[in-house]
Amino acid sequence: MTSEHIVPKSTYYAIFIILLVMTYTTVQVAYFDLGPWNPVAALVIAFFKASLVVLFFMHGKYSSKLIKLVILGALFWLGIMLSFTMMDYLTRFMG
Amino acid sequence: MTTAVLPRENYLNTDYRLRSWLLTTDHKRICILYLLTITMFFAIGGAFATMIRLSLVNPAGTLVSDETYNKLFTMHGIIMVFFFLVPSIPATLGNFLIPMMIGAKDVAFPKLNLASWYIFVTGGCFTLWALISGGVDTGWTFYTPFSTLSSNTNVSLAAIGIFIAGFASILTGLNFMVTIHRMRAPGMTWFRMPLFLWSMYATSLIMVLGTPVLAITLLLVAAERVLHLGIFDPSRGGDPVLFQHLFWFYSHPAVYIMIVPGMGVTSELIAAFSRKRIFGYEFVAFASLAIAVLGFLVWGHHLFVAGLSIYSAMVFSLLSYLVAIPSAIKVFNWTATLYKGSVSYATPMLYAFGFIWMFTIGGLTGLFLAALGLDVHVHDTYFVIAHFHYIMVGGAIMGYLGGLHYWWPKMTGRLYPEGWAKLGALTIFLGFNLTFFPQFILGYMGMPRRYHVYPPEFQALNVLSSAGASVLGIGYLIPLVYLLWSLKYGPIAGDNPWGAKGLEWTTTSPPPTHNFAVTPIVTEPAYNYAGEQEESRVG
Amino acid sequence: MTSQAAVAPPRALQHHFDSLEQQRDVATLGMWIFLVTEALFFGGLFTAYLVYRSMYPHAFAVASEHTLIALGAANTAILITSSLTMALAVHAAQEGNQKSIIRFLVFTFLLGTAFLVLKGVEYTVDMRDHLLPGANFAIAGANPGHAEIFFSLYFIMTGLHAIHMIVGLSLLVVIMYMTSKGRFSKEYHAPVEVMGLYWHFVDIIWIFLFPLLYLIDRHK
Amino acid sequence: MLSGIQLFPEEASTFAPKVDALYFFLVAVSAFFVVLIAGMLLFFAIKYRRRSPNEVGAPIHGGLLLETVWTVIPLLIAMVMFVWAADLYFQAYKPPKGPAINVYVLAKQWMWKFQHMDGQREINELHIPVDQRIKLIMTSQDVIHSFFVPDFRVKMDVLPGRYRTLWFEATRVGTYHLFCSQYCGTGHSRMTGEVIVMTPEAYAAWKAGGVSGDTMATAGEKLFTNLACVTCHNAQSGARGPILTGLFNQKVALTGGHPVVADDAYLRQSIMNPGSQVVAGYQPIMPTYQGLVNEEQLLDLIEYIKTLKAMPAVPTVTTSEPDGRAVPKSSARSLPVAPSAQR
Repeated sequence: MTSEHIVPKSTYYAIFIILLVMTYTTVQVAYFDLGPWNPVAALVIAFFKASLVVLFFMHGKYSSKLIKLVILGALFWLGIMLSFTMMDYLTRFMG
Repeated sequence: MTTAVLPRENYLNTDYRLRSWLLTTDHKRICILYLLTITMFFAIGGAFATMIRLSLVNPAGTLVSDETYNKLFTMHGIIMVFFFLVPSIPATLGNFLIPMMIGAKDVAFPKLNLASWYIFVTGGCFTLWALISGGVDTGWTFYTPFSTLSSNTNVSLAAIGIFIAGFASILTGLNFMVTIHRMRAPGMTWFRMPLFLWSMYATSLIMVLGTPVLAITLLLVAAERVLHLGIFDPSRGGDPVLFQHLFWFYSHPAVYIMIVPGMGVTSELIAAFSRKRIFGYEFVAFASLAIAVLGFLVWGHHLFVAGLSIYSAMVFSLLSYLVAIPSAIKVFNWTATLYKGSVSYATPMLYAFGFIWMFTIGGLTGLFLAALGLDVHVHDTYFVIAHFHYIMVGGAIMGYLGGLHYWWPKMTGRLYPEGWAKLGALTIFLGFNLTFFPQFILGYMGMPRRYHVYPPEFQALNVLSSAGASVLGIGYLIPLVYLLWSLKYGPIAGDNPWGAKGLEWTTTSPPPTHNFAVTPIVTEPAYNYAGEQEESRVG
Repeated sequence: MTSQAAVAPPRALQHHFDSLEQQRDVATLGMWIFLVTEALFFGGLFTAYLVYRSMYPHAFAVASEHTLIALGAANTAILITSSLTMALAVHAAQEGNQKSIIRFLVFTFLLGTAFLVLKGVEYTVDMRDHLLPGANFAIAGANPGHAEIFFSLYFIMTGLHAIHMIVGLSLLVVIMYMTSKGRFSKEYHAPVEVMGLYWHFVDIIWIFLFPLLYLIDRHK
Repeated sequence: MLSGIQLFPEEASTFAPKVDALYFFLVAVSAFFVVLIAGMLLFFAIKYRRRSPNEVGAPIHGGLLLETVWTVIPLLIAMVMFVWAADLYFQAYKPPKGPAINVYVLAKQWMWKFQHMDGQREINELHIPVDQRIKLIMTSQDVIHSFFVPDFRVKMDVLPGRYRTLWFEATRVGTYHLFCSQYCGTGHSRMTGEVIVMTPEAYAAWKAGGVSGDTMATAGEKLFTNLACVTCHNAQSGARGPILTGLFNQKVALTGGHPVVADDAYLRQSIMNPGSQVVAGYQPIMPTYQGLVNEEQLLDLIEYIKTLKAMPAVPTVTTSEPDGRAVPKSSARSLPVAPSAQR
């Protein structure tokens, strides 16, 4: 069992600033025409923000291997649901 | 402690007031609460099945109206799947045994465990309310747009009932996972755990990962009916097939929620009644996990004729064949365990044999349905009905009854009459095969499922099936009677009537509230009947 | 557990655990697994969203422009700030600073309430603009059916998120009460931590909802 | 016939013997494994039965070789099944190119409506010639149904808002069951019909006697005129709607979207929900025809647009023929020409 890890307050403030900046960025990016890259940029930023929250605010970075496995499991199963469903829709009108 | 008295204090007699039962956090008492509840649901679901089989004796369907028939099979499906099969082994035997098998005092979240039961009962009440106030006629699958735009029965109410009961399932799974991870007694390593625990872990994984998706899907159906939001509405460009994707993302793995616990029980029974370590322990353990994971990749085989892209169908078919492999591994390992064993023919073992028979037939006919070109013909026919009843009724209920008989002395402290029990097991086995085997033929002949009236050439097989059902019905009554009888008149069982291994047999029967007088320390692997010293060899 | 027999067990320790360490570990793991189920719960909606957005990109883009980006962005900032105050509350709990816990929990509560108020304002405007799917739905420049699907998803996703916020706020009240009763210490503060995990998760959902619902093709 | 119990349906299409061959293979494999496992269980259970109360089993843990054998062999057999079955599926679900008799199928609670190219309309009965490729273009008016003819071993779900194509070639003259196999409500089990496979001569005779009105294309053409589609969809320069000549199966560029192929579903969607896919260069001004044309009339319109290949885009207005011929038994309703017919 892991002993508790106390994250310094400064880390929380730093993460907070980055999150606000990323929010501003994602709104700004949406007003530029990047063609097909618009949704990609939006999702990359969202994913980055979510990772920061998980790793620092939720102490994911300092948690046991088991909890890391749980997080990866969630991503894996979400991935299955999204990709296997889309596999149908993206190939429906082929050939 | 093998004298003919029950232990002075056990979990059953600590307190007799109703309050002490309704507010209990003891996992063993919660097991009993579930046992009573699901037995009631089984009786209701069984009554519907009886009506269905009675109606199908006559091809013109004169016994009930079309509407009534449709409600009968819908409520039969909903009650049996969500309120009997899904909770059956996990919520009863799982609840009772997981803490005992790992040497813990209770599950990780005892209050949550009780809350799960209340949630389950609340969900059940909603569903029963839907049933009493007019019924539901969508089939247990709730396919859109019929469920959202066409049916004028209590669909939302039933969907909400299942939504609520789903949370009981999620929380139970969560509880079990945390318990197995964090509450094991000293020395109880993963590879010393009985295989029942591996199967319960795999089951919990499916409950936790799959059920939320069912919940949101049913919520969307209810939202579409009540709030007129349109997610699946074809007239707005919605795709009804999306519902089927989301529904089967849960409901295919849900089949494994029903059968994997049965496999776990069978592993215990085979080991205990041949007094031998399960052949290829690690393979059987990992097969459970493999089924849990692969089970999530095959839902598309329910959509082969539904409008799935043919390329997608190909991938799903391939993966469906892969999930058959761990199941095959288990069957072969169980069979090989008997080799040079000390095989007893006690009632639970008969159920284990029955399970293997049913599961083998159910599993092999699954190959027919995974076969794309063949599924085109047999999809949505009685072939499918027969197949999943072999798995879910033949398999899961054989496992459930086998487990119930095996651990009955532990749960109640008393033995049941062996002769009657054997007769019951045999009756159920014969009745079941007589009911459902003819349905394979009916299905290949082309009789579609959910048919109230049907062409007369299918009558002979339907009559045969209904005759089998009456045998099966009597078969289910036999254990009900003698198990109740045994509560008062059964001989005192003693701590370990089977001479079985496992921590649950080291404590008294019935066990005390905290299971063990002293927290056990585990020094040997499961099923160490031969009394071997632990060695490093694996596989 | 033999060590526990010697010393009297702490008040917060439940009977079936051997140590507070184990109890805390169990609570955290339980919450993480619960959050996985929550992720899959929303995952079903994200799947539906992805399917329809790939089918009707044009209608989704047009419909998305009708959402109120200023309110959405403001709410994003509010939620992120509330996540910070929640993290600080957990930090205070780890240090055993009761007053700080309460202070940061109150901040979190106020920010959460502000989010819901803004969301309520937004819903009112949406309904005034005939964006609620149903008989009164009206939109220009896109297939109304497809836009209705977008707004069905919009209302269900944000609505369920709002329900999670309400649950979170209620739990905050409970935790504040427990803190005021002096239940937590440097050694035992698992409920605060678990509360934090839940709150951050609700924040993460919004982090994805914001770009998916408000920010499709704003440049047009 | 085994004392009243039939074990297999008739093989009445080119597809049926292929499915049956696969079926027999699977039955044989299954029977082998059932006998193997049940036999071993029985044999071990008897041979190693408990002979004294305290007896225990031998300390056997497992064997890697055996595990490998019973993993790999089932896997190989499964792969054979997979490939064989996938091949069959592609044959059934990918309609072959080449000539075929097209029949439109409209499913609704709880009946099957068939529309032949030459104008024959039938309910719950489908007349087709033997040994000819039949293509069914199917859609549903309400919920999901499924077109299932056991003797042909074909089945396909029929979806609202989508056109799906199923094909088969009957090989035996006779009358065969048609079932709806996807649960569709109260009358689900009564949503049955017959497929009547006829000799070419009988089919020709049936066709000659069975015309109740116009061919589908003609009916569509009339609708096209009556609905005044031609006001916008004409060949004049500056016309408000795109030209429909030669449109079918061509790629169309859309405003703000990827190009799509103008298939049945596209045409249907364009009539019912014109705003959803506006052709590049045109304004989204077309009103919806939802409620003005029913699903059957839609099929007529689509069929008419399909015929606009070599013909002029502006249809010549023909005087409508008197609908005086006797209505044949199987076609319960003839289609009203005026768009006033509502669902």
